Amino acid sequence: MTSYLESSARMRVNALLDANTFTEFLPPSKRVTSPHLAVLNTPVSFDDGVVIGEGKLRGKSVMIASQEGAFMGGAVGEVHGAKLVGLLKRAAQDRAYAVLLLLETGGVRLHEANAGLIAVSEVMRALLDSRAAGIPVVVLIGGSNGCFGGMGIVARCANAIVMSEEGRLAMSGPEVIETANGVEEFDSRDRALVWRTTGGKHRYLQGDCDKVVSDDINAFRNAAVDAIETCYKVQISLTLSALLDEQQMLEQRISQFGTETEPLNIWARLGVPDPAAVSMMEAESFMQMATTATRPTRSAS
Amino acid sequence: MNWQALTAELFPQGHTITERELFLSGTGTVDGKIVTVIGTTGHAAIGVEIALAQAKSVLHTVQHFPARPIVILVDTQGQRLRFRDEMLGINSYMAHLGKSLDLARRLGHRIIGLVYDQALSGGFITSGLMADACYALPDATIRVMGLPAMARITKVPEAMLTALAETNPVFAPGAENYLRMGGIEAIWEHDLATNLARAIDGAGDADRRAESGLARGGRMMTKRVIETILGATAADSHVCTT
Amino acid sequence: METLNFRFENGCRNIGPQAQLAGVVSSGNLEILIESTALNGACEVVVNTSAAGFGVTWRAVVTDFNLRWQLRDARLAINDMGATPAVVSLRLDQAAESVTQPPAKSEASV
Amino acid sequence: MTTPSRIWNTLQINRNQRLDRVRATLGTAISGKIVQAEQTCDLLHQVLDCGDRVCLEGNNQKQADFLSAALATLDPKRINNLHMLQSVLALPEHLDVFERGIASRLDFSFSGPQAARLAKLVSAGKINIGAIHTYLELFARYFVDLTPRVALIVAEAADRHGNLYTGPNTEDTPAIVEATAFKSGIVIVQVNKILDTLPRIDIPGDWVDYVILAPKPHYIEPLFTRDPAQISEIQVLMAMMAIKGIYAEYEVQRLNHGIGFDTAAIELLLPTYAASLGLKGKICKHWALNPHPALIPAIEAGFIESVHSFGSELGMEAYIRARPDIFFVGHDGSMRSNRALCQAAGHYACDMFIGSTLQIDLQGNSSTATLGRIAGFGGAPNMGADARGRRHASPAWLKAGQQARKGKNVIPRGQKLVVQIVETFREHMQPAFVDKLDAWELAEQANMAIPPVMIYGDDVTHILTEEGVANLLMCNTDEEREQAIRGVAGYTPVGMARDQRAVENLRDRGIILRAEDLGIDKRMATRDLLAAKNMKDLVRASGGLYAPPKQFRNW
Repeated sequence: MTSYLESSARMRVNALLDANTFTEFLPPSKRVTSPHLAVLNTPVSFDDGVVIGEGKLRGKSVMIASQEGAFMGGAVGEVHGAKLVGLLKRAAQDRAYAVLLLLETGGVRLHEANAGLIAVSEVMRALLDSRAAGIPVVVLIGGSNGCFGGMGIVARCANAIVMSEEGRLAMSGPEVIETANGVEEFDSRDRALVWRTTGGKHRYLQGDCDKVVSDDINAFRNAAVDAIETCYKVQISLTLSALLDEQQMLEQRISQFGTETEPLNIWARLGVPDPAAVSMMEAESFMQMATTATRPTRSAS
Repeated sequence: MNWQALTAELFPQGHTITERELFLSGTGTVDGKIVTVIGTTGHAAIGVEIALAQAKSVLHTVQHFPARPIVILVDTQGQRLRFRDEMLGINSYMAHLGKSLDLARRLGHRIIGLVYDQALSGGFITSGLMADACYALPDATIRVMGLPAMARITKVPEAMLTALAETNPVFAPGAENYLRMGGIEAIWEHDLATNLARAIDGAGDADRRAESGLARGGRMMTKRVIETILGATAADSHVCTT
Repeated sequence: METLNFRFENGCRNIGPQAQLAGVVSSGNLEILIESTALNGACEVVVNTSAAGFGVTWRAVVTDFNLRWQLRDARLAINDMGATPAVVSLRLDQAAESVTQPPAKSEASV
Repeated sequence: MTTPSRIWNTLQINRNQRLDRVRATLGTAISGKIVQAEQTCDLLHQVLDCGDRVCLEGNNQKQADFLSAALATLDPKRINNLHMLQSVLALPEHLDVFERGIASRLDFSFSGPQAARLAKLVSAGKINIGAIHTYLELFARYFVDLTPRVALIVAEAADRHGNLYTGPNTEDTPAIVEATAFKSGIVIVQVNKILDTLPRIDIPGDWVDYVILAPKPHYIEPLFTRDPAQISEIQVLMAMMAIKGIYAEYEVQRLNHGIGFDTAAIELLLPTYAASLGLKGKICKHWALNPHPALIPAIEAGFIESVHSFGSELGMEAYIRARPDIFFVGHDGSMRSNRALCQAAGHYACDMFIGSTLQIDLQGNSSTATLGRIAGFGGAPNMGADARGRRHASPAWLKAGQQARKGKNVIPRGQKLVVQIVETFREHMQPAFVDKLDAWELAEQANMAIPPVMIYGDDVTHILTEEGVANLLMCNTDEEREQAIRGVAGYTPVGMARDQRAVENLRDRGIILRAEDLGIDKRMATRDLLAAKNMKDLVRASGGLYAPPKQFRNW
């Protein structure tokens, strides 16, 4: 077992794909680094914090991107964003079997905020282009920095999301909310609360994530394979009916749970027998338990 | 400019736009043709409800009015910074809005964004930035974050950021900077109705912002990086042989 | 940012043709890109560091690295964010190991 | 011959006067010993006299926070010039009493989070520091010349008779109450609960005068929880060298650890690396140590036979309750800690102390003092000092003593192993090895009689860094000792100024040991050696009994 959480972006790619099949685009030796950091006295990274390329997953050609959470929190700058856009376009161009996005990011890189913001929207457009071209996009989230900001939106534009319980998916980080509206609004130091609000298990029970796996790269690999196969069986591109279903699911979420203030209550109302016990469950038993809950089924949105 | 004055100028041929809890919706007439209008006002914080309401209008248009253009009027302080929104999965609501706009585009609806007051970070990504083309009024504020907060988070001295902001479009707030980087198609100085009509006519479904950013000298890397990847051969990339 | 350049002549150990990367750029850490390139038998090290004023320490750390490995026609490019000498030495050794023997299965080529 | 008859019970008389004042003022607001929380300030105004020595309970874990807040709001016109006695200054209120003129004199041991503000108040003349002590030293003085007149203490629960249950965080309470109650002082306690029947009695009710039900449970800091996720591969390497080069070498069975990540790494390597060296049952059997969560895997692996603790650790309650053979627990099942006794245990009954520090000089003196901060010592100096009064032998103690005395014409005796484990640079490239400790300048700034040294060089037996182990016991001269220290000081200026030949010579004699000299392959030093890599692994290892505080979770 190799911990996904503890692995670097580069190790994740190599361990996730079939052995020795990865070919990197714009590798570190090309030194395509951010032109905006030097003036701010900030070190660059030779891959600008994202590893992209192609390789095989169970013998099928896939495109893969992996954000390095340790470099600037995985934040998206101009080059970083352009690499993601380029990869998604390349997937359509080469008719890849699927795109895997290993996201670990705080969102827009503030050092190059305008470029980053535009880049995130370009990534979103390119991702949806890929889907429109019939190429499924699967997002994996299991790094210690989670997937936040605009990239949290991007993740939910993908066909499927696989998370570990250590992974987090949200928009504004708890620290940002605490700073804006006080510790009573969101105590960012209460990490148990942070995780049950943004972590993999909550997102799964809520219907925003398709599978929770243990913190093991191989578990992510298997889940990614399954997720891609499911996409091909159901629907890859956006459809009106799927989005109408999603509209309904999201409306229902607000009407059912909009007045709740504690995720545990939501879990209870979803039919989880012992919500307090959920946090300690291992991924497999959690997934088994969750089959008894009345979790909203995700449309192919 | 308040939304009433704005829409009066944008739609001299009339509109049915109303405001409900900072959410704007209705239709307007452009060159004799009906367009769907959605948007926000009062520097609305985009929470789950407002994101969903906008998506609903978009999907309604797609469902019932094929090819009817959609105009997004942007005035937002960004996503709502509340525990409840995060617990409910606000990113899913934002994504839903983004996907709805994307579907509309693919089904032949032209989508125009207009930042008439302010556009901040998360509130902008799935509105104006998901349009075919986004425009701004000259006084519009567009930014991810103000410089003082940026200085705190990046630990770069504020004075340094302020000095760099004079010449560097990459992080400093301002519609002009977004124009240079390709995020804004143009700034509408006057004659909004004509500009809007022209924008709808000229809109296309390809994302051309990387090209604009390069042509205008604001984002020099994006297009080149994308093109290198698209053209990447074994010479540019690196085949792992081990 | 401060840039430091070091060059050591007359190395004796050849390295593999594949460029390799060790480490990541994060607080107290660094990345090292190691590449084979014709340098007349020398080993070159270029350091870009956010922690200015430690040239003497870098020289000592890199000199010891060269004594340990004696790499030939090798260029190491370093992006540093205030890593301690212990971390720098560890990453240097990892980088050198990755090009002087078959890399373990999870190591990456770049 | 008429000698004026001396009154021999002034303290008792004075105590009764104070109790009378309270009765007169508070009247029916007191029921038995129980005082309403709203009356706390009135109570303190009546109980206290100006100039009293007041012991305010609080240490690096539990805090009499309600009472200290109340004390800080007293009227300085009525109550002033108090002489505060405190194990730890941790809360802002602890210094507010000086800023507001309620107190003026201070004897203490440790000031952690308030160290910078304390330094400012001292230089502003608002605080007159008597002395900075070690815990045991301060407790000792409570029974000699610093006996409290009033003690403001904290417990988990009381009953109507004033009996107290401290829960697992008994800590300093017995020492403070004993000194106060038996010298006619007054003991006031804040409790979280008032119960009809206590789980057990830690302090008898007749030692306690007033009980206050605090509006909020007292604060406890989870100070000894180290998230294994933050342990670096360098720390793993150092832990390997510690285990192989020191623990195995001396067969250290009885010991105390510091609280840093360096020692947490050692704890987490016991069931893996140490076990692979066949050391189970040979080392680390008996501990004077708080219940570190990082100990769980070693306990579960059967490495550890007993642990006595200074205090408890949040989240470990259920685990401790389920392992009564290992920990000291009451008949109720919950742990009983005792700082004074555990400090004595650590000093006299342990063969080794190993801990981290901030600065080490060329004599091996180590200090955590930094400029602009008066931080104090806590318990480390008692742990990290040879017990000169020790008379019982053990293999580790004897071996250290033999090494220290080899070739000298002195009577045989043993010595405690005192190990400083540090990376040569701390974060932000601060060197751990220096020519002169900051403590000297701090002493000058704060007018101290002596520089605040945590562990004196002549007590330090080993220094361990990522570069290797220096065995100072075997150095014959001061010059050798200095080179041994330089020889593990890495790329710090102190390390780079080494005499390379002397260092290699020390290496030949086994005084300096590098990883390779110990047969340790540095490439093995990865986080994979840790028996738990994150907090959840610790929970798993405990069979779900350990419940980490919420700030340590990522699930």
